[in-house]
Amino acid sequence: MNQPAQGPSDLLVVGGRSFRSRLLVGTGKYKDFDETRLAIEASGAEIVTVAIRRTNIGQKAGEPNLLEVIPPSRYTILPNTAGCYTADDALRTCRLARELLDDHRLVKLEVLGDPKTLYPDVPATLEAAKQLVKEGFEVMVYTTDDPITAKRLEEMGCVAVMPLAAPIGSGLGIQNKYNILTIVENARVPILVDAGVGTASDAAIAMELGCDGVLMNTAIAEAKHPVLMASAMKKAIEAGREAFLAGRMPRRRYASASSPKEGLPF
Amino acid sequence: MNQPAQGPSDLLVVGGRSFRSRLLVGTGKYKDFDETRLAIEASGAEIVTVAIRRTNIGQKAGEPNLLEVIPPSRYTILPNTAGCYTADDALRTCRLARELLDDHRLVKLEVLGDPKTLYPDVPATLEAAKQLVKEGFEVMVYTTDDPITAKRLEEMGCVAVMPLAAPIGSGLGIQNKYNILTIVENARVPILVDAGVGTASDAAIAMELGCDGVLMNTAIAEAKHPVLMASAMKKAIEAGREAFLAGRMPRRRYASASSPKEGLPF
Amino acid sequence: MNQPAQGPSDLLVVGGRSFRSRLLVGTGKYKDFDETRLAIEASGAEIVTVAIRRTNIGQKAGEPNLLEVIPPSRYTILPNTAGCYTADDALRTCRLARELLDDHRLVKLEVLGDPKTLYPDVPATLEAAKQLVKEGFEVMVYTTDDPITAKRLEEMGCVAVMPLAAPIGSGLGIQNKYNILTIVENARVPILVDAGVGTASDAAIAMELGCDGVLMNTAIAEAKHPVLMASAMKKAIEAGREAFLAGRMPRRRYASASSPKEGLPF
Amino acid sequence: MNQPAQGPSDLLVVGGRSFRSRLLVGTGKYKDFDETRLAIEASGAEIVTVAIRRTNIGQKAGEPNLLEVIPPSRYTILPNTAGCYTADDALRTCRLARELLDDHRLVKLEVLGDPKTLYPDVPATLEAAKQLVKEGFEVMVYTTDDPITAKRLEEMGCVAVMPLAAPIGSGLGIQNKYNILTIVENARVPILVDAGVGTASDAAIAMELGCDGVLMNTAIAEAKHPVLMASAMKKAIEAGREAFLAGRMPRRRYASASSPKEGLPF
Amino acid sequence: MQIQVNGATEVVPEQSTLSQLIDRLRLSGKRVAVELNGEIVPRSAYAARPLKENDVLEIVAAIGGG
Amino acid sequence: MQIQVNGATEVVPEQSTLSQLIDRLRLSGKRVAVELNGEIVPRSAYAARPLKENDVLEIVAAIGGG
Amino acid sequence: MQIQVNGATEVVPEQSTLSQLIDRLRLSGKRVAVELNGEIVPRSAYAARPLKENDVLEIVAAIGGG
Amino acid sequence: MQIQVNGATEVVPEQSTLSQLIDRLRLSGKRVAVELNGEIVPRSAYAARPLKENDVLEIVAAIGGG
Repeated sequence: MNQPAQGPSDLLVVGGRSFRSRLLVGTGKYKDFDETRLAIEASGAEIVTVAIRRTNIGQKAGEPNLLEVIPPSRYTILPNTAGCYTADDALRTCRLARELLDDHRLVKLEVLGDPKTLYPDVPATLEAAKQLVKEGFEVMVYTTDDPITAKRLEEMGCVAVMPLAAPIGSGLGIQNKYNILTIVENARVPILVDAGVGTASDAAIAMELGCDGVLMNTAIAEAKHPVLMASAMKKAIEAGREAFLAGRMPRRRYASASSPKEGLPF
Repeated sequence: MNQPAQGPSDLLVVGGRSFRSRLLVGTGKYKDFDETRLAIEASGAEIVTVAIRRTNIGQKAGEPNLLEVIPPSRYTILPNTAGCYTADDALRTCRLARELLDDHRLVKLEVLGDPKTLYPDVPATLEAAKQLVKEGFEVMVYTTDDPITAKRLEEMGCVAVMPLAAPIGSGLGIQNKYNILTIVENARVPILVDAGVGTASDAAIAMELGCDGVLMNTAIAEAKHPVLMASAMKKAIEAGREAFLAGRMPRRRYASASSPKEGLPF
Repeated sequence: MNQPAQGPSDLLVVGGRSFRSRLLVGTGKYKDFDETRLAIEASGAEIVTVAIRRTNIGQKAGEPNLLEVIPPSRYTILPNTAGCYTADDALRTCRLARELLDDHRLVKLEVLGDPKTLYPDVPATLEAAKQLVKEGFEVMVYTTDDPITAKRLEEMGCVAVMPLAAPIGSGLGIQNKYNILTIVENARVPILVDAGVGTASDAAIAMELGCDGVLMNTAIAEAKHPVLMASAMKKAIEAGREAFLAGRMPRRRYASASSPKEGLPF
Repeated sequence: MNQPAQGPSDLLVVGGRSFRSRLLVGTGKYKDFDETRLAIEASGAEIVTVAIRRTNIGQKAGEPNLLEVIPPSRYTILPNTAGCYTADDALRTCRLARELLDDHRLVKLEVLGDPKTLYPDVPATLEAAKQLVKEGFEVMVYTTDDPITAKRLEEMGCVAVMPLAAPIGSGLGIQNKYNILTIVENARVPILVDAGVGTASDAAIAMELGCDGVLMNTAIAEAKHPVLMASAMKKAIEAGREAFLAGRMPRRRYASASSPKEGLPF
Repeated sequence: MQIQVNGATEVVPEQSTLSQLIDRLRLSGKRVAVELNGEIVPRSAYAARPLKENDVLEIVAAIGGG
Repeated sequence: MQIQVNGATEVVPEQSTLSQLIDRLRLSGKRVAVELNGEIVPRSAYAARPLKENDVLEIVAAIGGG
Repeated sequence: MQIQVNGATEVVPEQSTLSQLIDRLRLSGKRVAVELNGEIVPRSAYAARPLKENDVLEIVAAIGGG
Repeated sequence: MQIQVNGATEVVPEQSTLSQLIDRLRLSGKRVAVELNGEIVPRSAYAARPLKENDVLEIVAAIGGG
């Protein structure tokens, strides 16, 4: 059987970089840094997203720092603009991140529309993306599942487009499979589902639709046992990817016997 | 973090036997014995189901035999009664299988109702199960997703109850999650989804519902690349099991930010 | 346009009788007889199901009686065997109902399997149906959505087969559309969805699948405004029936413009 | 029982106008004007949308005209900008329509993003909406199901916001119920589902979600029997509206008996 | 003498008939059905049907149910 | 002289007016709207509006669409 | 004499045994099970088991199925 | 003199530099980025950068988020 590329040779390429893992994870909502570290290790993620916030002044000298737990030497750090409701705030955040991480250019852009849905503000996202690309950033952009907007962001030069499956932190799973499928069909850059995944099968479904990867945080961090869920997600992403490459059986309205109908001894 | 049992310590126990793999596979519909062997190896399955049919008379001496490809020394062979439309035919098939496999008592009972749906004949299945248990067989029984029938089969002494997710070979996935969930809640023996799984996420969903395992054939054998799909299914079963043990996050109607709302530098 | 039969000429025929309404309703769970009467009038139902219970001894002479509110002169009364867990109890209840309603032979048979799901006990249902048909009853039978059992009940001589959509009183809607569709395709007697409908669209879906009618109680009686919901259900049943007869458009994966692409003034 | 407003008193108010019917229909894809007229009559629609195109030069004098079949004296004509891929084309079309219909200001704005999905171009739609409102048009605007965009269009002064349920002419039904629900919750202007409805139950579901109305064309025009489907849609819209006002029963995971558990005669 | 009616004990005069009991229970003219010691008694037979010590009666009616 | 009507070339007599064109095209009394060189011409102004060489006209009507 | 094997007629010498038939069919050493006139014959009993005119045999094996 | 650091008022000696402030705040060697009056100051420039009355500083770090 000639096998389709997978395993070592099946890489996720974002901007210039190649990755073996197609699971991207966040670092929020964990009990402590220990749980953060163990969960991320169990997830096998190579790209890890972090928020940029005011450092708290007057903290004890010894206090650990997230980037000591998730060292940039080992992980590709993906600073995000979570919490930004204007293009301008998102731009400032990305520039600070770039300085913080020694001219690091890979960022996750999100410009939010409201706090209830945490859906993106599409026009502001388009505006910010345009400026960031101009400033030489490699933009992975959070957006709605609108195929038109997704295509436009690709055309602007974003290195990856990340439509939402459902509201951030909702765990509702992929609400509109047709939209995700259409976005994937039209894309020339990686499409990653960002936000809304709740459990392992949701992640597998995203990959079966042909997505290049999935970014998640809450589904792991808010599981009863985050480290075990991280392992579940690692396997679900690989399972979904392999199923996509393997090419699923056709659906049938009626049954089809697995055993021969002939040769029964009666 | 205290972890729930999983990995080596999380075993599927059927009758007396323990198994590490929760994926059971069939041996039908493959291109050749080579593909059969490679797919089953990739699936990691320990329990493999086979049909019982008239041996063809006057075959060449050298012709290979399924049980050489799937040696009983390595796999737990699960003879099935596929193709039987009466309790009596199913009983005869089980008795022949028992002789064929040197007093092997573990069988997969299916008594079919019609060829269009390949749904079970429930009263005939109950009748056959009763007799087989009486004759000392360890019965893994294919049934509808009716919780009442499932419970009755358990009470009769079946060692595992295997409700269908959708028609055999349909690949439609789990049609009635509530029924499967109710069967699992009520059960004291392993519940395995048998039939109807189409792709990896379907298998993960079955495990997330709390099923103890999944039996499939067509979803692997009819994939474009059966060996790769077998690997996908192995991972999907493990992912779904781990997600079930890890305890998924609660679903939310609205969004919940993964990053702190405070400390923004503007 | 040659129209398919509908409206006055599109009748539901059960046993010998013809009905214009395809909505059958129960009489339980209402606030009072007034609400019962108004809701049933708003529903347009012609067949109304009632339970058989011990009359309470020593009630005041004036106390109204359900059959004065739902007069058999105006409605076809359908006594049911709700609450019966054995074939024998169901038979006794049907015989009492027959005497109570002056040799009335139309009954709704349900033999329950357990109080948690209120799913039928299939073997006991088959046994009771056989005996009732023998005694000259016209049996409308509550069953699971198993196509094999449904067909067997038809073959036994039941005048209507009534698969459940979801558990009685759950309001979850049709869980397994494929099963209902298969039952309808195979049937030569009316198929009515019994139990599980929660709102108007659920009833419409049942009719669009080709069902001949729907029986419901809780969805109307437990709505905030039962009389208005009864009217909604009446319209939903007619809408679903007409949509089924009208033949829905084909589903398309992509868009198809409703306006001409040519002749734009630019 | 105090009833919520419905029937005559439950009106759809768009801009200044009030309407009894909550079903809006298109005029495309019909076999002939006769079928168009009969279907629209059967639908009970009061608002009817039309396209603006070059009149064909040199047509026979007698040739009938759509507006003679759907007289503005009887129907509220809603000219649309179907086929426009730029804000400018949409503006020109609206201005022509205004002149054509004697200073008629109610228009359906759609600025399309691509011909494959016929999804809107969101930024261009926002731009065109802004200009049209400035010019005194009453804008009913076609958009994605993005709650942020929907709210922005309302804030700009559109008189109705019309999110898509699925691609125009696809008949796939409402793909993302959560988005529609969120749009409805946030809205102060009427929300109408525009595009994607395939059959009666889809329309009922839209209304049960709290939408103020539904606009459709293909679901009626491409049914095997358009006039009968139009009647089905009329009833489905009323059924869904009444069910929404009546307040559906709560969903239950398990069963709840409709008949008393006590008083059984055994 | 004592009889059972719908699970409760009733005391009725010797030699009373089923129709007398129905009267006593204010059920005459009501839509009820009667099972006497497991056998259904047709309405027409009430008058002629004597009651005996320890008879077990079930008297049922139609009530609201689904 | 030559003018463009709905994308096609039409030859019309010198000094003709828009209303004369509308007549010639058998569109008088029909519900149409006219855009002349990108400007909408109100129905009331047809008679007074002369046509010039190379005028570009769009004449539109309402047709079936959704 | 004539016997039935898996639905087909076979002619075998008088006095042959089941094990001889198994040899003739090249099934010795193969994993098969035998039903003779509806009764299962244990492998151990093949040698001692004579065949009679019109015996009906079913010889089955495990094959691919799900 | 007074300056603003992450929204709070800090009093620092005259003529102090950004690197002195970073030291005082025990942030030297930590992964932080500094925005001074809306402009980002490269790490390399801290030492050379004097602070003035009413300077507004934002000092940020990477924290857990998704």
